[in-house]
Amino acid sequence: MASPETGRGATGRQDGFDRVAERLTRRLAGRSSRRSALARLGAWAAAIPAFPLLPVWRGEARAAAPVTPAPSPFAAKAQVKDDTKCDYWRYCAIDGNLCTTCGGGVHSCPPGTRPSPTSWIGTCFNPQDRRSYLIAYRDCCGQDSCNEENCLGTDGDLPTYRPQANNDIIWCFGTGSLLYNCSTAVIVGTAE
Amino acid sequence: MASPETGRGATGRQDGFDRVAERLTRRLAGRSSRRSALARLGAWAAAIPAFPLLPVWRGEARAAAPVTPAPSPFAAKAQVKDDTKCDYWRYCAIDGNLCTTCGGGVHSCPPGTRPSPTSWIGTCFNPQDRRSYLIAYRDCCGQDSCNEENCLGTDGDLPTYRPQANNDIIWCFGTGSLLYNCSTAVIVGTAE
Amino acid sequence: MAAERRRGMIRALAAPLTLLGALSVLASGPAQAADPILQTEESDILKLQPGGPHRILVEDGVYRHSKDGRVYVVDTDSGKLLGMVQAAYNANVAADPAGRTFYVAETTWERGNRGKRHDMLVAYDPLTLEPTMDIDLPSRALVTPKKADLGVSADGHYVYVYDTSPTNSVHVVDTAKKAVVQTVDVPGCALVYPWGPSGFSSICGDGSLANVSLDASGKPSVTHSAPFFVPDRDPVFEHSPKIAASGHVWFVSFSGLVYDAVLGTDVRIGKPWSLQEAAGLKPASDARAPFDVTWRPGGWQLAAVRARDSHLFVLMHNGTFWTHKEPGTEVWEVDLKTRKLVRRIRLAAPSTLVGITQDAASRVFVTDEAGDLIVLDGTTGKTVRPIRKLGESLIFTVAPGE
Amino acid sequence: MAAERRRGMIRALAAPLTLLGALSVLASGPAQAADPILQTEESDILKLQPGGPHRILVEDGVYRHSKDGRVYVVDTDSGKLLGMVQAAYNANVAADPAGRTFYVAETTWERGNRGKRHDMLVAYDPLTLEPTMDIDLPSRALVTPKKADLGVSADGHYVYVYDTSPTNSVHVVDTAKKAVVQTVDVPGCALVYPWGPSGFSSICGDGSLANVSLDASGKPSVTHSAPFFVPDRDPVFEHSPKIAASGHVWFVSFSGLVYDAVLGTDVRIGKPWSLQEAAGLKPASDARAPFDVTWRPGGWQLAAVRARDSHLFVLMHNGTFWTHKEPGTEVWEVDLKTRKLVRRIRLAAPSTLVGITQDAASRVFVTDEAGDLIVLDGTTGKTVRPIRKLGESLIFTVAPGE
Repeated sequence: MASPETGRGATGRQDGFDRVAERLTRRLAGRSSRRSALARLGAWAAAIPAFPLLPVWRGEARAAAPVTPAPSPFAAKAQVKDDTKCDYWRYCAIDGNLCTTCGGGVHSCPPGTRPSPTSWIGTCFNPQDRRSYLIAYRDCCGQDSCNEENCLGTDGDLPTYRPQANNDIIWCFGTGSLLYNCSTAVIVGTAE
Repeated sequence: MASPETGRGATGRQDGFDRVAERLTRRLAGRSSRRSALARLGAWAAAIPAFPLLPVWRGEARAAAPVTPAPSPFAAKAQVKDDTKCDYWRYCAIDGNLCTTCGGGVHSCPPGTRPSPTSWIGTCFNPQDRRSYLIAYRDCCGQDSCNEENCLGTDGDLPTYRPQANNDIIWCFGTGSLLYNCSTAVIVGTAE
Repeated sequence: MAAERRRGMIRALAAPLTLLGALSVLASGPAQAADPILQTEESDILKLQPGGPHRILVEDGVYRHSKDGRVYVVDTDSGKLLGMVQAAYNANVAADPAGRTFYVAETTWERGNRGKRHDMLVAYDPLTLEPTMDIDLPSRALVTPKKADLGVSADGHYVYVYDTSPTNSVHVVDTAKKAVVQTVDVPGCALVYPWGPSGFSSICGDGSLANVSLDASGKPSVTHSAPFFVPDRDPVFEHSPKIAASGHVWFVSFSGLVYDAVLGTDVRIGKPWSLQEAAGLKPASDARAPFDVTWRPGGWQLAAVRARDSHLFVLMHNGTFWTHKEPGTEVWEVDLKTRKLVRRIRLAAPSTLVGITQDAASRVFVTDEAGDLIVLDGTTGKTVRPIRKLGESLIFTVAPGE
Repeated sequence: MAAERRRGMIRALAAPLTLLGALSVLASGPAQAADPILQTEESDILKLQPGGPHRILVEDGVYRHSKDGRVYVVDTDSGKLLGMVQAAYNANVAADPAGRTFYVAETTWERGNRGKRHDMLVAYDPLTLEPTMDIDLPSRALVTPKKADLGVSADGHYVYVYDTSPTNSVHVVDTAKKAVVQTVDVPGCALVYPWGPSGFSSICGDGSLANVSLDASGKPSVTHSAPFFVPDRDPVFEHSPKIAASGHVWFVSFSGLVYDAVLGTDVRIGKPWSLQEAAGLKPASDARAPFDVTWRPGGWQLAAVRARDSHLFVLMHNGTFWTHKEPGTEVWEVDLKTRKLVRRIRLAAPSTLVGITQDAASRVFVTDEAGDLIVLDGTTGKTVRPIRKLGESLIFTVAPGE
């Protein structure tokens, strides 16, 4: 039996992600009136906020004011101008069709589909303000795969035993049929 | 109102086809014990024999002994050696996946599928013995489209208001689900 | 596009800031005290604004995976996909003439390839793409989709669904009652060409038409025309173009003859004339001389009519008889009144489909093997824009008011 | 292949003459009086003969149209498709270890994209490809298919179906009773790695294993290992290769560490060693230094083990950390006992999949973006045959006795 490393929470970007995810979870537990509904989706699904909980206000953002180097290979090449392309900064951990090419928007579902109340979370670096943000990849569900621009970002993508960071799961729980149409990339907070 | 030509049965290959189809229908009407079942498939479906009714025996064939020129553009280019290719002589009016490439044979369905008891009928010219044969294109049904070798032959293909000669119809009536997997090309008689 | 509230838990932003907008604030200097930067966002669902004449429906049969057929809503001006709805297994789509809704007839089995079969007629709100009706039909014809397998009456009250199982018939759906109110047997005949508020014709195997008229209670009466063509020799295309409002159909035969028909209880059919003659060529041979190579019509949705100037757009290719499904290498624009060729439009790639919009700045649509939709100028024939890889098997288009 | 009588109305020919056989009689001179020429034929359904070690199952997820996923039965010696069965919507396939049947777990909605959901487990006769069991499951995990979402016990008695809705659990199907006999909750853990006749392990989010043992009545008891890896820093691949019979799994981490594990109630996990070191390179960095470019494992079914000589075949590519889904440009063959590289096999095109057969003349399988399945010689690494366009999204292979 190997002696496992147990350094969670010590260093590194992923650990930073974990801390924020835990914070989100606590807030959800404390605030949400939808707990009972989410509880039905299972323990790990409940770890993901169903809608934004962390408005980032100017004051708070300025207080942090970090200017950091790009933390990942994806971030080092990302652009901020065209959200219909795979290298758009928010898509660092996306897997699937961009809703921006399917009749939706970067945080909007195409007509005739529904956003999943649950999602996986990525941590993406914006090369323009040089901050990292928590991005919820909310799938739009109820129609078949739209098959326009298809992207696979794997920054911080973990296996399904860490579902909140996995982009293979059909994130359509609670939307009626779980047919996958496209994915949005919604800013839900900063990752600092 | 145009004065229609009413020359059915007069000349030409299609008229020959029609005569044979009518003969088949009469035989079916006179012989088949499956009439009531077929009647449920509608008047035109009943015009198609559910299984071979016209064994071609050597004596009968030799009696006709025609040596004719290829009657159609397809026939003029057809080959007799490889039944996994679109230009194989029997495929003059086929539309779809060749069962010979899907785990079946030229008159055999792949395992897990079922042959349709009904079919559309083409008249194909065999360039080796220079005879024309009636070919029943029996679809194999119950699995999704196999998508190996896909062919479209349109010799004698008529619109759906002449269903017995139409290759667009899903010929899977009476097979359980009508999901189309592939098409066979079964010799059911001579066209002389 | 306007965001719309659909679910209690999803609130649309009252004035959503775009990311680039927010970033430009950031880039232009120190942010103002009250400005949020990269504001967190909420998920919403887009609702379409009413579309112009160039917003069309495109049926993708997805031949290799036809369970997953779909109908795309496309803005052919911007080239953007606006949304899609399911169109499962040799489905069909038809629009209400006034554009208030569109209908998809589709088929599933409960366990995919087994279990109970469902034949369905679904009505969609064209702005939300949400179903407003979702009913089961007794059955429907399963055939590679052709427009004339599904029709809508001129006033939008009836939807006609062609069926072949067990017998040839047409199910009449009352869209107000959201129910099948009548099934009309059309023995020996096929397809649905609607005329007026309560009539349709079907083509019969002997080259005649059956004309069905529904009375106020939906009860049908049928008349038959005399045969006007010889199906074995020179059949007319199922995708012959029509103007639903007037019941005017131009039946195009495999050889290239045009039969000008005004449908009704007492159908009027003109003497046929040759597309090739309209272009200064000899009329083409029919099945009696199949080897003759000349320009011939062919494809799937092979012809479209622009009502305002009675121009026919028809896909043509060079070939023998029995090449009626071969894609067109040219679109011929023909004046149906003068019966003269207006223009031959050479296509960059062969197309099985030609569609058209009815407006003054009309657009012509063609496709190719890659699943592109190519938008041409309806006046000049020049390419306006290609919409690359819109789908896989683009079968036909439905334009407003066609 | 033998023809088999399936339906009363379809009679197999007792001694079917092939067309070419009949034609050669015709061509060789006047036919004999009793010989039929181009005999009329009857339709039949082929039944497979029992297959050899090179007959495999290939799951095609058809990512663009995943309702229409399917499992192909392929003879990799002839390169022929022998048949296919439906595998709808992120389906999974697993074989009985003795080859008596194979199982497909799949999902449909009654109206395609709406209506009642069905999660199903279907057992197929591997020779007729007809279902021998077709039951509804309470639910199943919907995720791009991974082998470890479905497992079969070593004796074939139990099938384990991983589920995530509403909670993480495993449904235990008794294949004799054709019913779900138990649902085992595995909170915080995922996937199914079977061991023995009645046990399986799942990987937990903290880097430990949950080990589930079923007693004679199907009642579960669970043990937990200590965490042995740090998921945020260097997670192990879900498609880590295993030998079902022995419960032996080689967990491969994103960075390229191998954890040799023998599953059971008291799981034994070896000290990790580096694939890169086995090849004479430095060990690769983990998430703490993501920019380091080196050879790394990646893909989907990215590794396979040949039990008879304990050789690992693993897809490798040159890249940074967080490229764990990038297709491999090479297959590295590594001896798991000596922990030394045996061979680097350069691929003609990058592959997301590597599979292997267990026989003496073993075959290695890779794929490419076109949906080809490429058959390599398991001894030399040379290409034996490409099977062009077998499908579209070849996800994984299932070989006899793996």
